[in-house]
Amino acid sequence: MIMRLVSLCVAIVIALVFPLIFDGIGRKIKARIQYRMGPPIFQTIYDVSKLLKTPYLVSGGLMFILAPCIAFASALASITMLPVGGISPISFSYDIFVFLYVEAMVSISLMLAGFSVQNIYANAGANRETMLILSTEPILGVALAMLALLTKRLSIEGIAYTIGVIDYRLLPLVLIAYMMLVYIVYIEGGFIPFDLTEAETEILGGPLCEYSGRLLALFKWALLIKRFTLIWLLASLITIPSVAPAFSRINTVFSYILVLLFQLFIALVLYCSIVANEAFTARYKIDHVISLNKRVFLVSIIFFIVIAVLTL
Amino acid sequence: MSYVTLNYPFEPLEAPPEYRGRPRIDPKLCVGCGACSRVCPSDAIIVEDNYRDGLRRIKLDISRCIRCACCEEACPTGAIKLTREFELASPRKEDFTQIFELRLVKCSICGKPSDYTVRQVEKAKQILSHLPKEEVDEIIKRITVCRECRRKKTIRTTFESIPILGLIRA
Amino acid sequence: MKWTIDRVIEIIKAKFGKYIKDMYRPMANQVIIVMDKSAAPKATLFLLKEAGVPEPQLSTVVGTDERPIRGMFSIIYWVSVNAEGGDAWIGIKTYLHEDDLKIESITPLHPGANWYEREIRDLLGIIPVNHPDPRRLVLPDDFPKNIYPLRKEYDYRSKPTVTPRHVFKRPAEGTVIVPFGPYHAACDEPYHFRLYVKGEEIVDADYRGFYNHRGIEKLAESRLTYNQIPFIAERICGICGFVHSTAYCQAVENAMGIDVPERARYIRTIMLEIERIESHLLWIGIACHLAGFDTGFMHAWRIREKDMWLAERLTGNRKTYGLNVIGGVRRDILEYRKSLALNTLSELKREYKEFVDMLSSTKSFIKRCEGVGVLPYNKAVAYSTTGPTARGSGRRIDVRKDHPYAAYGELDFKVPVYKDGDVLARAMVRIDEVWESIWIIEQALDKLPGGPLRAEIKRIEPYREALSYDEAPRGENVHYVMLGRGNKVYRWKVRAPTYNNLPAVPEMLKGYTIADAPLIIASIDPCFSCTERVLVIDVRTGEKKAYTEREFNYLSIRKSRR
Amino acid sequence: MVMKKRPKLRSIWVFHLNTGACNGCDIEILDVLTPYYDVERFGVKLVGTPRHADVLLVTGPLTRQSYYAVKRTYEAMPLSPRIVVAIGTCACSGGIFYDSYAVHGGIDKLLPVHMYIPGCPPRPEEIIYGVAQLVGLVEKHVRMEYAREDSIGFVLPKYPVSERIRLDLRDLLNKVVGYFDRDKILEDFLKLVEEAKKARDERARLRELIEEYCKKARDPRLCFCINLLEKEYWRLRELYEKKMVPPKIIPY
Repeated sequence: MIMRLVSLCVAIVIALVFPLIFDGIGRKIKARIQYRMGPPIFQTIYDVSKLLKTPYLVSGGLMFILAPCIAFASALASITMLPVGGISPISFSYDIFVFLYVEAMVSISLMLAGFSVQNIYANAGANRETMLILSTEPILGVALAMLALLTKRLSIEGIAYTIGVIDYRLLPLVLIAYMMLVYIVYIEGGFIPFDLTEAETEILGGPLCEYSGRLLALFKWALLIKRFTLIWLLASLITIPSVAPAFSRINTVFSYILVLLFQLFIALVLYCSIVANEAFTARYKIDHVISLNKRVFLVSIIFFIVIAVLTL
Repeated sequence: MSYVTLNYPFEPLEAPPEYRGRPRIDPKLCVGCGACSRVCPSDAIIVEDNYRDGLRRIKLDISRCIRCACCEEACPTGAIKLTREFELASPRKEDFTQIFELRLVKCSICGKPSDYTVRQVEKAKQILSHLPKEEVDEIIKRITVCRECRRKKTIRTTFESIPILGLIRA
Repeated sequence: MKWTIDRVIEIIKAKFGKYIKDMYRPMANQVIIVMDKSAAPKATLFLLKEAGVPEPQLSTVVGTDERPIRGMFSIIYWVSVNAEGGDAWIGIKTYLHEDDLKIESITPLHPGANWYEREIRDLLGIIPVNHPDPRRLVLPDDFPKNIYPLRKEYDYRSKPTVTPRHVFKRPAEGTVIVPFGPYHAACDEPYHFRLYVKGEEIVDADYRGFYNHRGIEKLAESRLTYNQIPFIAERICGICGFVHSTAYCQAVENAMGIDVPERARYIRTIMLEIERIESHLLWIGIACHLAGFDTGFMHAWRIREKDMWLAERLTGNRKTYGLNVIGGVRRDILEYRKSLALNTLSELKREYKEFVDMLSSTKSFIKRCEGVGVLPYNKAVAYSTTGPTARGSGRRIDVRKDHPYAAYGELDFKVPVYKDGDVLARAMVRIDEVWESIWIIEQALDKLPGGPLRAEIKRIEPYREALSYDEAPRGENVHYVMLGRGNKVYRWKVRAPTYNNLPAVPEMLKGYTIADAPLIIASIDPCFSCTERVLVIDVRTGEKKAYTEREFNYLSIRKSRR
Repeated sequence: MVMKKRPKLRSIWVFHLNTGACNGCDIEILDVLTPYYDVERFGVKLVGTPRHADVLLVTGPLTRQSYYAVKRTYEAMPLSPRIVVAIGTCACSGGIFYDSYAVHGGIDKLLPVHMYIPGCPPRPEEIIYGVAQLVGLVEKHVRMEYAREDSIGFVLPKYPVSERIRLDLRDLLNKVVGYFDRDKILEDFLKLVEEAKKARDERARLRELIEEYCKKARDPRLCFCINLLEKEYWRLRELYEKKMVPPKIIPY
């Protein structure tokens, strides 16, 4: 129980600090790919802290102010369901559904924000966001469902631990599920070529273009946390099955720290590789993305059925 | 990974020798002929005579200068040059002005300030140095005349030139 | 057989002989034919449509207030004959009396004339009869009726004002209006497109621009002297400024009958090409940026920087070279600068090659450009588009080849042409042209002749007129000059390439999505500060119909990250 | 020399506003983002809307029409810090367009300006310098200069040839190599003349001096000019020794 509380605090701290640092690192990497010196690693922290200091202008209804808060809250909530150092702060059976829901909440609030203002670009951005989540969330759902089926667990922590001891004949299917997850992480994380919602050069920041000061800071922060969460999910699904059982034999605290470090490391690696890839691609158009998603979704459904047949 | 970014402003950086930077008037050389102000396309150099205190004031406004180097081309003494300075940013607009005041030469008749500066006259002498002394002096005497006296002079000469008018005067 | 100017004249004489009042030749390859008011538009259309001359182009239409001289207004339709060695500029001139300022519009049959006629109507009050578009083009909406700034009696400092109003096209049923600008990504200048959108698809578009107007033509007539105008001409546009100053100087030299020293012509050529490289690399960078491919942007501009430094060493500044003066150039290329230039070019070539490979290997970028914003050949001709926009649609025209100026006659280079007419084609044209430019500079530096830089200016006899032209990075750039008294020009008409290309943009936009719009608009490499020298426009009221005041205020002030 | 200090602002989001500029300055602003200059190291970032911006980078002479748009942009910014930077001669004072009917002439006619960066267009370094000054990394160099004749001595440089001849030669060079290189070349030539004056046969001495100068220079252009100067110099000498005013000469 105490461990859970501890890891809750740890999770919150990580969720607040690391997304910003990761973003800074990402910017640095991009800069170097472009032969630039690039901003300091903590640049994003400076940006957010500055935005938090500056006053904001309200150009929408109540939703306009609520949306960023909701986004921020749900982003924070979503990370607490993931294993931090091998222990999810909040874990109960079926929490996988809650996770999905909370995860989607961020995008939804972004949508709401877009529609809450009377601004053609914000609305366009919101439209795109809607199309995106409608086409991607199902895939995420299916991917997690696959894992759930394979492991017969409905809590993320459970899934993570059981994959470690899964029947080796099912491993290929597990890998496929992972690939789905990677794809989702890439899209939902809003990395180029999928950053259509805030495409600066087309719709000038989309839903965010009306925001300023604190609210903007909250929103940006929330989006970064969401990114981080998704990557963290992937990281923990890789780390825990591989190392957690090994360490847990030694001693809880020690293993906790080690696993945490591993997770961070894996997350960082994933993040960097995604960013590096990002630097070499142009933005897709919404119709490209949708058609791509359709195909992926069909594939994932097929595999889902296969798994269902095999496991039940 | 390596990068090409220059470390300016943390390291000083020189503009190339060909660069057309901020223009500057060298007060030692300037004779105040105002050729620069006549060629300047953006009227960045303004020359105004103040007959009361017999001063000519040359005002160079860098914040309006478009760095075309017309002034440098026109200047007979090489007083105004486009330097290589480019670090000009400033929060105050007054910083961009350079003002230089020259004395106007006294009228050879009435002693009021005329339309030429002392230095201009000296320069003229230098240019005419290949002519004999008395010619030069004559020329100088003719040019250093204030507007009023010149007007009078012209009228008188016209009168004298036309015999009938001369008769009328007599 | 070759299309000599005499042959063209013969054709016109054969058909319109009885209307021709007078004919004179300002230059060997230019003729001005004075005709009856009734015949002039017909003759112009005849040249453009029926005469069968190769790639005829309505280069510019110049309206002048010649009342102080002849007591009449005048219009000149300049038609150029391009390609296949046809090098001729035919100016069909007609005089209009003050109390009957009406002339038959040629726009219904030749859409390319749309803007010219509207501009003349706005600035001089010459009304094109049954012109399809009665709206103002150039004048601001808060500018009173019946005041025409280019008439001689108008003082260049006065600012009359009335309450503004502007009418946009009626949106079709079920469409949303997406105002594009005044500040938006596609160009870092204020301009305004209205996209009529269904979902994300664009069904129609309307343009309202002329934001950057600084009154340059009027200033040139009123405040500046012959040798000061090159500097304001340079500031018509900060990207292709040297093109403008060169065109202006050439125009005056033509009118004065000065022949420019060889060395000066070569130096001009070199600088023109350096500028072209700079401009094209800039464009490629922007295109990458608009497609969300920032790495491409950064690398393109990194390479461009070398070119800028070279320009700085040769002329003293990275932009606005301040090199041109009537009768020649102001700075020489000494030996050490020459070798410097050659070294830079070799570096440039290496890096540019790497870059192009990188770009062509980026599938997602190619995907964005391919098959987008298609402008078919016939449309390209109808709108008299020029430069890469035209060459991207398969028109084989390039002023450097068709009407050699500066030193281009003595140099060897190819004119890349692509047939697809989409954004990718235009991009390819520009990418290839950079190679050609490098090659041209190398040649020019190699055979740089000796001799002086400047010709003596003889006595200027007033009211001689002449046309001059050069190939800007964006296309054919035409300047018309009529000399005046007192060290001032009487009339100086600038026609920047974008002026021809822009009206074609709505054509390109139809049927594509908002996401494509910036890329398509940018694909003609619009240069609004070139186009919009004439007057300022206020589009507030046009917007008010669609949005609340606050909403509109906000919309009209956006600008992309760049 | 500028020393490294703690910047006042660590994150500066700028909104770029063109008020009818010619593009020169705008392109240079973009240029500042590119690898060689990369202002992102100071935390500078160009943003899409004034809502996000702390700093307004204004270019252009503020044309009549953009007046309203600029006002609105300024109002759309968050209430603090609302810094305005005027970039380029046009934005600072209207530049060459200053008194046109379509132009207000300078952004300070409308907004309070916190930093002027003149230049047409300013070099990227110049812009960086301005930004760095804004952030408090470097000091101001430029200051108002006032001088009076009395306080400053007058120098009328002496030359080995008579001033009239020198000016004519200078004028000639202006047409041959342009204003930039003329003074240096003329200086060299005058040195040679001075040298030659010492010798008994001046012409011959000057001739050989010039030949060795050309050998040293190894630049056909310089030789061309120097030889031209020599010809012209002797011609003028004769003219003025005969004390006649020279007719307008078109050499070569």
